[in-house]
Amino acid sequence: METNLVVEGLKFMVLGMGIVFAFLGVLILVMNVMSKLIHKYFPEPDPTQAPVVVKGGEDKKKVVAAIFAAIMEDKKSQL
Amino acid sequence: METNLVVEGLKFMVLGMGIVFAFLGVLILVMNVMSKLIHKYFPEPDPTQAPVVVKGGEDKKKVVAAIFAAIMEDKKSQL
Amino acid sequence: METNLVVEGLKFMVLGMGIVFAFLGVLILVMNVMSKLIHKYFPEPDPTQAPVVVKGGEDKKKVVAAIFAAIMEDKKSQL
Amino acid sequence: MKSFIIKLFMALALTLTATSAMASSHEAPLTQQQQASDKNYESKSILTMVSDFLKTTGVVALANPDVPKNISKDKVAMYKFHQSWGRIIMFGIVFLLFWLAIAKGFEPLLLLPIAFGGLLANIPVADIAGPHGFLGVIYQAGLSNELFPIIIFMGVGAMTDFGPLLSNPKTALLGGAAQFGIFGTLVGAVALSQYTDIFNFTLQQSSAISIIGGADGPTSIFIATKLAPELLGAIAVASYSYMAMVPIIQPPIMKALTTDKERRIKMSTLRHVSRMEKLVFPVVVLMLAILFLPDSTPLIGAFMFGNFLKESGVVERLNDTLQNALINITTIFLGLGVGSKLEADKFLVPDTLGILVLGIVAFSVGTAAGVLMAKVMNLFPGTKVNPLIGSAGVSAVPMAARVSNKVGMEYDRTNMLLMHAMGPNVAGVIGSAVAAGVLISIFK
Amino acid sequence: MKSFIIKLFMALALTLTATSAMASSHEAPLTQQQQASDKNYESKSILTMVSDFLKTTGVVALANPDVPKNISKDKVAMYKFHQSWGRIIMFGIVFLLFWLAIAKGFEPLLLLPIAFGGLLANIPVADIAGPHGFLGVIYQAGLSNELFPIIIFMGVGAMTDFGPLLSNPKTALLGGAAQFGIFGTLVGAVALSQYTDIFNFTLQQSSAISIIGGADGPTSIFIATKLAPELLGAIAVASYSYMAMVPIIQPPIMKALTTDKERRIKMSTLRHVSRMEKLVFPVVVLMLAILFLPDSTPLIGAFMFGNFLKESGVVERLNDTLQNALINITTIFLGLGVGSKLEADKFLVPDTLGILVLGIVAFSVGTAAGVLMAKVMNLFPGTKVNPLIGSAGVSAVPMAARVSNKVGMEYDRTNMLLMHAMGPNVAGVIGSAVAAGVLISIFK
Amino acid sequence: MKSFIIKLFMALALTLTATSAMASSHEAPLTQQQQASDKNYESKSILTMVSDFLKTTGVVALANPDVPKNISKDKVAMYKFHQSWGRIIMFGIVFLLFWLAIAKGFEPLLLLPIAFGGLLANIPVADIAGPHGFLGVIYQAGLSNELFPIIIFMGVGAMTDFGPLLSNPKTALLGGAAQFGIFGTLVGAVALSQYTDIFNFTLQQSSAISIIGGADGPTSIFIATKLAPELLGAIAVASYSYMAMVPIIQPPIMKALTTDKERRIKMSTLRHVSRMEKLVFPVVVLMLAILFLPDSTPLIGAFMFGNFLKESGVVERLNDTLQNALINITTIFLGLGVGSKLEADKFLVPDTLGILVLGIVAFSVGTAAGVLMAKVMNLFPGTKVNPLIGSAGVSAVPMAARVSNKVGMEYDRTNMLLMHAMGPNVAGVIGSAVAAGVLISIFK
Ligand code: NA
Ligand code: NA
Ligand code: NA
Repeated sequence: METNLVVEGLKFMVLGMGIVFAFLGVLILVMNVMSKLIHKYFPEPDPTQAPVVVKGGEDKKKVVAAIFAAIMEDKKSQL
Repeated sequence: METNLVVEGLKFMVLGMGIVFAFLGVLILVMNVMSKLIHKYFPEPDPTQAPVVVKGGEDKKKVVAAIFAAIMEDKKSQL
Repeated sequence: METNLVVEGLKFMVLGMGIVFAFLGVLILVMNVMSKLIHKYFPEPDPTQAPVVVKGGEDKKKVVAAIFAAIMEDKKSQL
Repeated sequence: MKSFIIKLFMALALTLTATSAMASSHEAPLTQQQQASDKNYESKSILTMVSDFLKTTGVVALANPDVPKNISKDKVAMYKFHQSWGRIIMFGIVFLLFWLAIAKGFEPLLLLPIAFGGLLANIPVADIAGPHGFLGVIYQAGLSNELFPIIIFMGVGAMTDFGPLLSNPKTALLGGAAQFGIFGTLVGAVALSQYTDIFNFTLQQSSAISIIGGADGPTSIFIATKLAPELLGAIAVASYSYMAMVPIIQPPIMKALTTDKERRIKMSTLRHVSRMEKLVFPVVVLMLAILFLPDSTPLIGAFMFGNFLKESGVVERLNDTLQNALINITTIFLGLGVGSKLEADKFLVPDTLGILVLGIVAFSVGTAAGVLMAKVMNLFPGTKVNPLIGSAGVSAVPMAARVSNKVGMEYDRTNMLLMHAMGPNVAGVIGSAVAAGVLISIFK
Repeated sequence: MKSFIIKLFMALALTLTATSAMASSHEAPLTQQQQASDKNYESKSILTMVSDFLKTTGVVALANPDVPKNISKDKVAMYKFHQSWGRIIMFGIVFLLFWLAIAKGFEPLLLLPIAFGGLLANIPVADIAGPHGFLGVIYQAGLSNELFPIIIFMGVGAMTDFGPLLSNPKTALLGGAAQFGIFGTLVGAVALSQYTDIFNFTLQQSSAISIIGGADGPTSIFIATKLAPELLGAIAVASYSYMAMVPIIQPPIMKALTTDKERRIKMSTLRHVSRMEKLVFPVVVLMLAILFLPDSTPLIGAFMFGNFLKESGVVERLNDTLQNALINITTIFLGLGVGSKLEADKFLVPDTLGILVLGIVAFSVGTAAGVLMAKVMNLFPGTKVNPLIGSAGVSAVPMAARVSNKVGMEYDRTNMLLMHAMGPNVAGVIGSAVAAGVLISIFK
Repeated sequence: MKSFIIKLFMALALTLTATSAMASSHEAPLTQQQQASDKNYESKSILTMVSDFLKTTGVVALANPDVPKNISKDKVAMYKFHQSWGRIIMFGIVFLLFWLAIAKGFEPLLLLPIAFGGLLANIPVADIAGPHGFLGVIYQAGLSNELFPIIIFMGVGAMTDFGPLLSNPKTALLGGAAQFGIFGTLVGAVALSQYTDIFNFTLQQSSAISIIGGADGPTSIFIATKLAPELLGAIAVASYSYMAMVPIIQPPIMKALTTDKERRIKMSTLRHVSRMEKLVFPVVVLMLAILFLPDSTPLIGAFMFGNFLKESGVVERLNDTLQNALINITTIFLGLGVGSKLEADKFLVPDTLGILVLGIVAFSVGTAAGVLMAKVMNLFPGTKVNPLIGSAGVSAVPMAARVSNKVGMEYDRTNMLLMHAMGPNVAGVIGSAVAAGVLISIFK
């Protein structure tokens, strides 16, 4: 008895796409639940500024470095 | 019958130096041909400035990125 | 005849702590001798400034390199 | 200074002469060893040496390759072709890849090392891709055990921002639909094998090929190494080439499947995503993968490890190394190792043509499926999705998202789709890893 | 551009079709291979496939694990527990470690990779910590041969400044006394094994556990790999957790053992240490180790190599790479590799509880011994030592020194003990390596 | 916080006690294992332990080394010498190398790791260079398969600028002539072996030694590993030491072979080299190597890979990693691995003296040949070449070129030869790789 491989492939497709969508579907649900829970139990003190504070230190360093670089650049071209 | 290794070494020398010079000789020829072909078919727009432009481009990008970052920083802290 | 492992452990402790202290004791002696020898035979020109000079050297190198690069850059564009 | 060196030599001479005096008995075996070794060496006249040397040149090896005795008679022609013209054609293909990478900017980070590895692998005589050549050593060290693609996945994870997906979860469906490219092509590959005489891909091979539709380089390499290592070179080259050609392949498909009105749909600004959400997300995805599809966890786990290190915010130096030194080093070796599989006798076979064709089909089907899924989603009530972001579901981060943005702006210059397209884009990576897990699970 | 791609395909098609024409004989074996390969593949109905798939999900594997036939009947319950609840408990422990690392800042550089490795190692079905999983590959590549902890030691050496120790050599004794934590715990572990029925640690295992008292992560991992690899996971987790909890564990002990007057002792400013002293020091320590305890030289040698590269001042680029790219890369892999040993069936055994208890005992005894040693030193004439720096002798660089400083400032805000505590702190690293050498030497 | 820890312990205790209860059957074998393990452990009195310990110290091992039974009687003296004074002499040599690297600035990037590796390799008892020691592990991982020198070559390629050579191609001949140092020394080594009783180098060994004349560290290591791994330590040390001593060795030879007039020859400004030329060049050299000398392609291919990545301009991050993190990491491990071959019984043999002498001869002959070649070139019509740049043909990039510049400026402060000398300098690297290819080809 010979296997029709195309049929097998089609079965793979049904199974595979089913699992992909099931996985992502559950993921969507979970994301929504998670977001709600986190916003309820771990609200950011001031959601818009929190990341700024964390990253701020670093970014400022970068800005300083950038300004410094820009100045150096300027100086170089004046040499 | 014993091998005179010194003679063998001398043979290696003749063969080796011959190949080294042959290789580099061909390389010199090819370099000359290549340069001519490239100058003919791929002339640099302004040969003296091209590399400057390339590097400059990058530096400028960095500066732009820095300024952009600085502005974003500003905006974030205003939010 | 059974081995009392606790007694073995105690022996390890005596041996181990003995070696640790012996090692560090010798190390203390050697450190003192070493410091005296070094201060006698390899005195630092001005002990408080030497490390500054070392680091300074590097920074200076960087500055020199930067200036050199700037000049080269300049030269290139003049070619 | 000179006097120092003289003293040094004299001291060494003294020491070593003393040693030497003691060493009389020690030398006997060395001399024997020498004789043994020199016995293998046969004296030749200088003319013989030159002619012997000429025989080992690449010119001769390419023009008139030696045929080993264990090649059966009917395969001699094929063998000779692969060893001579085959290598030369591969050099041409490699130069083409160089040109694509450098002049056209097609994924140079991987195409350049792959192509250079391919160049080295096709050098006659030197056998650089053989078990003792350095390409072979690299392949054994990190590709045969699938370690390099896993490390790349960690680095890519550290570079990925799941914010856009978290702020609009339902776009994950677009990243799911695009995986249709994978499974559709699997069917295509199997059909080709069954109904033509040219191709005879096994189910495993078909699966490995179809992953090209996932538009995800490391996943393709991972799966190819697992299911069909003999096709690794062609699959990797196809995968990265098509990923690089996203800006050429996708727009016509996207435009063909959408109406002008759809292309102008504006999407609302994405909500702010908290740090905690981003921190929990990678763990949540991994837990789901553990519960539903453990076979996908090597890929998803490595990806989420990198992402989690980044989002934790407390191991900045590891995050930085992951995103730079480590991923760069691994990229160089991954590229060279993959290139070692571009040997003529492995690449210049009919299968490669099949892989290239199936690969582009996979890619196109995935793109189309993503766009169509967006249109399906718009049939349901709720905020509308611009179907142009559906194409980003194939992965190819972040290029596919940029294409969505660019095509969108062709129709409405104020319509910024970039961040909206990043959602399906990163969901596509997860989707491909899930699809890969399904295939691994089937063939285990 | 499009026309280019079309031409490219046509050229490839031509080449490959030509190849294909020549390849008729070449394909026969491929087909055979396919048949062989497909023979193993058995066609199933889609329902069977779905049900088969469901059996390979993590949910099923966790809820109802398969028991291999070679498990003897009386161990089935244990086996099932480890495969189901065991894994779930491990997930919980891993989340706890995440929380400690991220929210509490406990040694995140190693606890995060270790914990994530533990999460991956406990995934059912995927066997990521098995010989073919990537955690297993990483473990084999760098932990089974003890290379990774050695590289970490090089990097830590490059980060260490022996200046404070050189300017006040006698504080090295404090770093010696703290090793009492190691040997005291060794006795404790042996006693526990002899007098209880719960624990049965061998002498080797007891020694490996006791090294936790050395408060030195890489040394613990090195010794555990050598003497008791089966306990590696628990020992590494305990070691890094307690190192991280130094600010909680040490202060009560320090306060309990000192008088108010002692805590206010001021120490004189440290003298300047010349560059030459710092350069010679690592070589001197290594030479002493060679003369008196060669078994400690792998650890001390690697440490001093890093330190010597730094102090030489002439290989700044190597020093920089050691302190950054190399130690970061190794940290990632070391953490994942150690995590691979957190599998439920290895970690959820009574021994782990013993290790955790003994570890904290070791730590506390070491802290106490350091403090008491300082008090003993103060019985002798000469400048007095603030006993609060004694606790820094346990290693845990530089946290233990910071704790000394902080506790000191609680009693006199002007009393800066930090640099004074760095002396015993780095001496503690040497002391632990010496103690490790003694244990290696005994069991060789 | 404290309460948290208590709770944590209690939770763990509960879990583990539960496990423990189920584990009654589980422990029996552990106990057996313990007994088995402890059976090997024999109780000793504390005095015996101390005396046993003293026997394992380095002092005893150096003063009175154990002689294994399989050493034949007439070799016992030699064996003892190597194990005692031999190691001590090696420590002295290692300190000398430290001094050269740090105080004199002689190639510290490689001499320091090599010397430290040598120090570690000569430690008695610990066997760090043995198959289970970390030096042995490093050697096996990257030197026995020749991977590390290849990676170094990639990095050096990425650091090399072929511009000066491209703007004055004929200076490549100078880089060719300098290879005379290699083949001249090969003859010398063979002659020494044939006509003296002290040395008995085989042809392979002679070839490996002669490569020192190529003044190219990774090439020397590559060839030594291939043709005469037993001489690797001495060859690598000689090679890097002499490369470092270029500023001392070359000037007298350069001055002796040139007239004052020649030294003042001014060379015309180099023409601008376009980006395209630099991009095509590495591929062209590799193609020539493929056609004429495929055996040189592992070296030339790796070198040109690095150079091509740099010149492509599109993979800046890979280029940066190649030139920094990757080459630095590899340098550390290459140095340590080479150092592992500096064990007394391998290094303190008469052969080493021969290698050191032949090495400096090779270097000097190469220098002289380069200078003389320039003089020969000046016999022909055309623009004249300053013979001082001939010495740069030995490689030792960029030091040899700097020496040319410095000597030139001694005679005419306005004569900048640096960039002119970079042409032969980089050609020397290619020339050495070609010479290496010839030797590999002969002995294959
Ligand atoms: Na995808
Ligand atoms: Na310690
Ligand atoms: Na050379």
